[in-house]
Amino acid sequence: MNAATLFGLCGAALVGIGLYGLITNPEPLRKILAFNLLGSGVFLLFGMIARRAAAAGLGGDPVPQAMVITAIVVAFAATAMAIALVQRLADETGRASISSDSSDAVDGEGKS
Amino acid sequence: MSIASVFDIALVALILAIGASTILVRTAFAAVVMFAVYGLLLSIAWVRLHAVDVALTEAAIGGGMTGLLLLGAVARSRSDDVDRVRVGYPVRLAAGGLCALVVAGLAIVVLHPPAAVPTLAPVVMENLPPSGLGNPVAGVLFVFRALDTLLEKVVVLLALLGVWSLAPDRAWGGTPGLQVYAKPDPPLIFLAQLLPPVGIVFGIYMCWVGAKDPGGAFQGGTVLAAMWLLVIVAGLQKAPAISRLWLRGLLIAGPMLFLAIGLAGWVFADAFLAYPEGYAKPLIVAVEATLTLSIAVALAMLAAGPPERAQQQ
Amino acid sequence: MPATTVLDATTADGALLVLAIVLPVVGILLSFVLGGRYAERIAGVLLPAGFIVACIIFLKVWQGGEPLIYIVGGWQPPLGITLRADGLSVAMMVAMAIVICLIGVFAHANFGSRAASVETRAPLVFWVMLMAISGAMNMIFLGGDLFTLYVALELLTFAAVPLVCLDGRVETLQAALRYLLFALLGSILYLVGTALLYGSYGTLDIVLMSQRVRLEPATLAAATLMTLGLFAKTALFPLHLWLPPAHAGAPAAASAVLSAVVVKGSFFLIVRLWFDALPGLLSVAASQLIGVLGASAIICGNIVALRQKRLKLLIAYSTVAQIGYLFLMFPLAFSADPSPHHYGDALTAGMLQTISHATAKAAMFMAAGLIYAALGHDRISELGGIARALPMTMFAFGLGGLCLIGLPPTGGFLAKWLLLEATIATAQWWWAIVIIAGGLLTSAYIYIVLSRTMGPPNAPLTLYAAVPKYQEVAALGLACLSVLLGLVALGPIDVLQVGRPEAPMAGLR
Amino acid sequence: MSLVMDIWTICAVSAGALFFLAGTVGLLRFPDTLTRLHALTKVDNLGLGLITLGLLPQTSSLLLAVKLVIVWLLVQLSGAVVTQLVAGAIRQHGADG
Repeated sequence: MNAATLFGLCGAALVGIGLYGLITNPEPLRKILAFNLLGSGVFLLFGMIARRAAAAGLGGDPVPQAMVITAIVVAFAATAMAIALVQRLADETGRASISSDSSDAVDGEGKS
Repeated sequence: MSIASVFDIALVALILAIGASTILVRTAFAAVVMFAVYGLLLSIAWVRLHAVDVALTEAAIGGGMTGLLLLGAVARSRSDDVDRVRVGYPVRLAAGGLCALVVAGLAIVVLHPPAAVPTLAPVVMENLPPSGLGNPVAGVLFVFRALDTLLEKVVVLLALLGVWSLAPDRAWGGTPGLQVYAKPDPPLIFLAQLLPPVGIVFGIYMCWVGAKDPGGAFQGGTVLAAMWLLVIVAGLQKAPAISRLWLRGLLIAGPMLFLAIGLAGWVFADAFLAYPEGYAKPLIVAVEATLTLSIAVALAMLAAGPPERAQQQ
Repeated sequence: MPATTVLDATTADGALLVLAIVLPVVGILLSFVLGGRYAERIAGVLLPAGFIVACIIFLKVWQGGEPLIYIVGGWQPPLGITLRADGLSVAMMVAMAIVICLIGVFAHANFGSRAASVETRAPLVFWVMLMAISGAMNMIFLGGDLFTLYVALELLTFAAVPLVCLDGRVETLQAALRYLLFALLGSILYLVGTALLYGSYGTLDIVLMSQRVRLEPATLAAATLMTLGLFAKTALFPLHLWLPPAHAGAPAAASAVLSAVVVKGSFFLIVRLWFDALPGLLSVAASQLIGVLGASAIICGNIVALRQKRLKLLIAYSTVAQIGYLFLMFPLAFSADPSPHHYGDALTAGMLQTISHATAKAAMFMAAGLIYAALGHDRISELGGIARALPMTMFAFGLGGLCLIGLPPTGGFLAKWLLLEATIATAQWWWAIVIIAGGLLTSAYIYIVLSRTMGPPNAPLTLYAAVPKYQEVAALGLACLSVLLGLVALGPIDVLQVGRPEAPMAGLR
Repeated sequence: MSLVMDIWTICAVSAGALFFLAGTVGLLRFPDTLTRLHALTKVDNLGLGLITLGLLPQTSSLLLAVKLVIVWLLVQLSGAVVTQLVAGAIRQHGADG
């Protein structure tokens, strides 16, 4: 097994771990963390694809690499917005939490 | 098995363990600390994947800036004393099953690459020389897929406006709440005086070198943003009020210049976002330099959060 | 697989496509630096300008019968990005531009900022986000590259979420957070798909991909994840839980744009994915499954809507149901015996339903907003007498309702009629039952609301605020459009087929 | 000559790695935050210093060597400041804070 495949599998596992955290953790902040984990798993999949397509004297295909850079920035912007929302909510209610049925809400994924 | 592959396997194991622990540990604080470590390990993984540009971005933004944001949020939410409600066992089981399914599906795909792996690397290298850039990733970002990069800058601006929109009405136009936490601490002030000159030089270097080596506007901008935040947190400078014209101007300067040069390409080259022959490199460097500033301001303001106090006249 | 790769070239007038995207971006940047006082004026110039550009593009495509293409930066795909306006894009672009412009007119009352001397929060945010939504939608309609579409999708999300919690109440903040989390999950799943597709085909250009696509595990995994993610963003049952609180809690103008426009963006991507990027890949069983989800959305959404006590929530649940209709086009287009005729009909029906729902639903949310503004509440049981106080508003609401039910000659009627025709032609009678049952349920709750508002007031009606005439006109204008849409059958409906590849290759299955 | 340099590199880097190992053990085993800090900083300084010294002969250009030294100095600086800050926080809020 070469390095690209190994990190690809790592990415796949991280996607799973992140998804699990996103579904089961009711605390919004932890959901945001899980989303970041999920995102980094996806980025590693891009990395695997870039690495195994190495050619023309490059260590990897630069197109997916550039896409990852764009996506990392977008994910950061999303995180910033989500955290600001959580904090405003905490300021308003004294405690950050989406209403209790939220976990079921995301779990709808499981039934589809 | 070579030393490199032993290292890779150990690295992957560590990444997975730390990653899982950010989900499983009990307190949000511990999870965030784990996440910062995770970001660092991940950037090593990117180096191992021969994607140094991505490694820099991951370390600067994915690990550093995101970690900073999360840490700030944990510090404010005092969520340690919240007794966590966990979801029920059946839900966790179902979620686990679903996730295992996804992982299995992705693993199958990873293990079965197409017979002929498609790649755009040769095409990129073939078309790179006219732009004068040496870094193929920068070439993709600023030449071949410039539209994505331009839109992504707009995304960042929108996210910033989204964060600002969460301010109470009375605080609109005021200063972000960041310096509320600034406790003038001698060692911190020392650092905030010593580091920024070095950091600013380094940030500019990162942006400059991005044309031919790994680096670029985002990585450089992140370093500049970090320096600015350090100065603000140490209490040496106030965070600016968000209604300041210079702040707004800096925020849009990069995207505006990018768009203007893109539109000029219509007249002077043959298409929107095309560069006239021979002028590609100076134009791209100008765009990158301005973008670095805009990104630095945008990232710092994103981290500083929505305005909390009305502007004092 | 045919190895012929048709290289597109920029067509004459292709530059218009760039204009459609650049105009809103310029507006966003200018509003940032000129400040909130000018944001409305900028939007007031640029949104109508965008509408005119969309109309010109529409006419060019309709008359030329050929898609418009623009190669950005002169770089051919797979290296570069193309913008491509086919029949679907231009129809959607024009429709969404009209809806956004009229919402802009309506929003002047709440977010007008001409008189203010200092920049205030809500107007700046609203107008910038409205322009961003218009730009993101144009990008989604025109984008020819799956990754560019990802960025556009995120642009749309980041513009939509702040609109939900513009008033800063706790409920709306919670709704916005939940919406954001669902949306982020959706876009990250979409991103996994693009990664896998790039890994298999070395391109993300939609046309190139349609020529290279093969039936293999990576493609199936990618398509499944992307579709799931887009389902979450489109709020297809059972991933709809974020929608009602978010759409019902937002200010009226924002509700209108969220319900009418924003959910259509991710839906359009699903259509692009299955009809254009991966043609003929959707198996009959999978398309039936999508149909079942759509049917469940219609039935559940309508039943829950029937039980709502508040008008805005009722309208929001009706959005959940109407989204269900959109997904009925999949089992009808990808039926067991594919014929190009049904394929095109189902697609036309789906697009018509998208557009007529957009106009009708925007009108209804506006009407509900006016009622809320006038009465200070929107409890359905206490709406008695409002029809006499605000006749034009209630007329708009009623017309929108007729369109949702699907009575002739509305656009909703035409859409549902085409769907019914397709069910008969492809011998899938079970969908016909769902369509008719959905129509009956819809008429039940529209009837309840209308009869309540026309009935006598419980107590003497006191209006808290005068409702500006132009707001009522905007709502009524949209409602009339939704009715008149039925007449497009006489002409412009052909435009939808421009640039469509012929029937999907049945051999791929 | 290159053999001597290689041996030097191997020795210095191994020693540095050993210090890191010791520091990590200290971080895990020491009873309270202050002693853990002690273990960490001592080892950071020595471990990283030795590794930098060990790698210096392997650099191909002077610029690269300067970069290595800068990295070391920056880590020293941030390490020292952060340790001060953590220790200060402990003095204010107690070790559990």
